[in-house]
Amino acid sequence: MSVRVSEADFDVSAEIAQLTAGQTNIGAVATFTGKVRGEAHGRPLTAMMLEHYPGMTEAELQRIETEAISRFKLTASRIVHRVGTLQPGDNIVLVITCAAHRHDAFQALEFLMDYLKTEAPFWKKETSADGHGTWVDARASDDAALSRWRPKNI
Amino acid sequence: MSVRVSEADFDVSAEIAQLTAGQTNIGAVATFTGKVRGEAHGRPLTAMMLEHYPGMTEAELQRIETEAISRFKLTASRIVHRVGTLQPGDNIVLVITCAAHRHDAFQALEFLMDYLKTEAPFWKKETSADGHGTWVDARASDDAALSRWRPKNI
Amino acid sequence: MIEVQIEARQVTLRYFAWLRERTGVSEERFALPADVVTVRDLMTALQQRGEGFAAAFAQPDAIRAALDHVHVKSHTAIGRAREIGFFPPVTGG
Amino acid sequence: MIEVQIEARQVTLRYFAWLRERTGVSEERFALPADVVTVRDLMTALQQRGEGFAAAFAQPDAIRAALDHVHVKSHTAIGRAREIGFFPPVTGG
Repeated sequence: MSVRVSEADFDVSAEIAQLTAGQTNIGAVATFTGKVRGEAHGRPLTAMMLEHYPGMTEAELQRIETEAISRFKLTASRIVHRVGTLQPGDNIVLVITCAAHRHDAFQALEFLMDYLKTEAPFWKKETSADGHGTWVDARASDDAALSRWRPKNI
Repeated sequence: MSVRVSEADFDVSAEIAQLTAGQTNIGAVATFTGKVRGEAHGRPLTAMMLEHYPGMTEAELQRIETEAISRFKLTASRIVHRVGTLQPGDNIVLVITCAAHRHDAFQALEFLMDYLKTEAPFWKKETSADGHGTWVDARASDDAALSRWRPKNI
Repeated sequence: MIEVQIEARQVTLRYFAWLRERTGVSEERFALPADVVTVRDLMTALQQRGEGFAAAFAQPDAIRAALDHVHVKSHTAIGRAREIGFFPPVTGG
Repeated sequence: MIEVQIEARQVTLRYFAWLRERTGVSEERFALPADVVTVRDLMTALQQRGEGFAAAFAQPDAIRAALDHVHVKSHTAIGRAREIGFFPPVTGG
């Protein structure tokens, strides 16, 4: 179980290999890679800057990962999130979940992404072709996605 | 969009790179890797043999992938399934889904795995430490997983 | 002349996993008997082909079939299919 | 003596994304006014620190806060927290 904030890119195969090396109780490995798209709200995007809250970011990611481990039968997991200036096509985030069975791996993967999107302190600023920078607005759909993991209202 | 049946192993990063090269409309890449576990039903497992139905396998995988593309907003997808003799820890299957947004990638990934598990003509034979070979039984839980993608009974 | 052609129609049969092991056959050409209409009829006919086939087809409900690479139910008519595959429920992935 | 200590308590304030840009500050030491109890009280006090801070904190409902790296609601009492972070709703992942 580990989290990492980094300017450097990641390699999905290498990260999986680290998590699964020598393990023979892992039957399911699920990954999610988030990438910078080439347009935002119909405008071409030339760069994306990712800012975070050093100290709090690592604490939040650890907390989210610990919560996932308590809810799902995970053998291993990893969160890697990049910061700094990225280009369209670049990787932003990697989440990996390893479990004996696929259902736990899938559920934990979606849980981790839903929490990461709404609670980990990262902020994106998009630069369009004319050099104009815009802070990305939070999406209501991300808050909605999170609500499914919470106890139902009585 | 592609499917492949192969005795050779696969590399997750290389397969993702092929699917995403030059694309800037992909914001989400989800993968599932199925692996051979070191025990089955409480007994240590020394090898797993995977048999398939050449011709029908490729046709079924194509059909399943086409169905996923019709249901979800996918930019690209890939299914790779190994056959032959595998050891604990070896990769069995890889499914990759690429989409603009993560929800489509996750839904399509689970859909593809649920259909692959119940409709693609592969059969596993497990060899235990004493050399005894056992054909794996189909799991009722896999049939149950499939039912969620079907229209509800009226 | 037409009846003779129907009686003699040759199909390819393929067997997988424990069906292949029990029959001792992976693939064969087979002359469809005239009274065989459905996949289930064919399973019943194959049961009569000796010990291996009797063991393989002893529990027809545990067997799945495909006509020309498409999954079918056992009550499906074989029709003009050229290849019939028999196998246990699938266990890949 | 105790009252003097409360009035003078120094905390670290941190600002992110457009809050950092509008205030022109990423991190500072700040003496908590004695009448500031909750995070929202602090936002109101910070609004009075000139044009940049007024613009940054003009819509307090659009701002999130953390006490010592833990997300809190704006009605939360600051208590003994040593670091208060202000930022927009997060947009990572």
